[in-house]
Amino acid sequence: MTALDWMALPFLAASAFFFLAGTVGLLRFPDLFTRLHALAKADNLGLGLAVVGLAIRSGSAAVAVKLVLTWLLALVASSTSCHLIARGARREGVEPVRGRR
Amino acid sequence: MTAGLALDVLLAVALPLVGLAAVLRRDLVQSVMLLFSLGVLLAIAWARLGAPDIAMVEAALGAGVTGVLFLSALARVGPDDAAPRAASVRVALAALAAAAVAPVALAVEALPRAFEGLGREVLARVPETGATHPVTSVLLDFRGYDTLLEIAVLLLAVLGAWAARGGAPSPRPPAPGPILTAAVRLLLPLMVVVAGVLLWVGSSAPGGAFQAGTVLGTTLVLATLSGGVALPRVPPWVVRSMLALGFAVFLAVAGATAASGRALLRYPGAHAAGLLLAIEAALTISIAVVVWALFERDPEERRAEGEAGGREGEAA
Amino acid sequence: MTAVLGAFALFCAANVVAALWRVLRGPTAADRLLAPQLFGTTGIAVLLLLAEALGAPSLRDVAVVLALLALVTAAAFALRVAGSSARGEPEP
Amino acid sequence: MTSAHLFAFSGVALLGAGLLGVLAHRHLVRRVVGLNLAGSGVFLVIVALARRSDPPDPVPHALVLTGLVVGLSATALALALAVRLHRETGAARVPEEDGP
Repeated sequence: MTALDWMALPFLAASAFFFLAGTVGLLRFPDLFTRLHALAKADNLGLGLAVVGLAIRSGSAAVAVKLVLTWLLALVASSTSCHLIARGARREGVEPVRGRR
Repeated sequence: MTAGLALDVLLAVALPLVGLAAVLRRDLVQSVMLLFSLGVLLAIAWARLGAPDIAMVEAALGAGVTGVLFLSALARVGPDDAAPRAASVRVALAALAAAAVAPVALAVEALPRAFEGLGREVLARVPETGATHPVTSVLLDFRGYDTLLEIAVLLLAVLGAWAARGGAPSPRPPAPGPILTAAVRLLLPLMVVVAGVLLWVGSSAPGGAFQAGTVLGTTLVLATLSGGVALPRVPPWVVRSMLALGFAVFLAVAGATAASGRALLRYPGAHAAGLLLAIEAALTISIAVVVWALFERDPEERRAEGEAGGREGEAA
Repeated sequence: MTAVLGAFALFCAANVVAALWRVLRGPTAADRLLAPQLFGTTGIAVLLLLAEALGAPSLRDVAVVLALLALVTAAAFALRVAGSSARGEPEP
Repeated sequence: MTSAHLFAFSGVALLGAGLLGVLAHRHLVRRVVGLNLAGSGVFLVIVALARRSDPPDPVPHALVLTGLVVGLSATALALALAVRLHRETGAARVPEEDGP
């Protein structure tokens, strides 16, 4: 374990936490729209933190730039996908839950 | 590396279970989603198996276009309303499937745990080809005739799909909406750049015509789905020429090498790298248009209908 | 550190497999598409971690491809499946 | 058990699941799903067995690379035929199977 590894570790651990949170949200939240919310936010944050951790560890600017670009692409794609899924679901007549269940 | 082995076990167990679920679920949309999930898992499995070339194509097809093809077909065909078969019949069919694959499992079991294969021979002779990446050498040189015929198969499949779709009423897709349009406008040039990079590095690293072609083809499918955003309009004959380009260039090189007294597709050493790149570039364009054409209708027919919104094209 | 990266990759892959439950549960077709979307994001993380752990930089290219093309299934779902059944398109 | 053999057996099981799909369903799209799975299973067996050497044997990789694209074209053609059959007969099932 080098110094860079130790610096990367907290980011990787935090990313694992957010991935877990996203999965729990996907499995436990009451309706489609809240589940989308869990995915689009928690998971992309998890990916971002993983990218930061790996970029630190790589110690190479070129690799770091590539990793960050990958994350930005994933952000654009996944936010658009989530929008499309929500829109498609509304057209199908899926309604969000209201109030407590 | 125990975590790696645990990951292998997880994937190896999950893959057939996901496949079984895709087969057994009643709802077809669900089956297709499971198939798509399987594509992502397979991409990780290819990565674990040291096959990044295959992982790239899987990421574009298995986790992309395949699902699109199924969803498009489902929108036209409708759900499976057949009554489920009797439990005894299902058990018998499962036993039949198990009996059919049991000999394969036994054959795999009988194979030695370590086997050199052709890896050493390939690596020894890679310098004779125009590429330094072994998979590219195998694909375009050692087994070039095989690849040549496979491109012909792709063309035949496109002709078949176009013929089967002939005379179908055009679906009127709903408007893609501003967000998808904007995202596609943003991503499209990047995808073309990525495909170009994959093509360029293909001679020395994982990448090449099949990877670049499938990425570009998926890009065309995405652009067509979003109502033809950022796609140039080109006449049908251009589309057809691009479909045939890869096969034509490959065949011409094969003919030229045969005519110059060499073995079929044995490239002259001095020009090997250039010839390979030319073939790969032509193949990339053709594979991209093939992937798009497998999903779309014959553009000639669209034009004959005088359809106002008919757009087709190629961004490369 | 390779072992640690491998463990993180394993953890992310376990998340992917757990999310399959949502594909089976539904209840709506859109719900079933959610898990594959999660697969996209988490799958990218797995590939990036593996690229580092296995010392295989080309896996980063695979991750880029996955990131770029994850959109296509959602687009097909939203524009073909959801759209067609909502408008009650008659079977030809 | 090596990872290579683990994935090879996984591929065999996937092949079995795909065959079951082809055998068990009348709906043509479901059969194409089964064919697709069976194809993936076969590819997995081939590439897993190539992993038995280090570095992996590139020849099977090249085979599967083309195989994936050809598999996509087969899937597309089969689906186009199923849709056409549905258009002609109103059902995406093989007609003979609907006999008495």
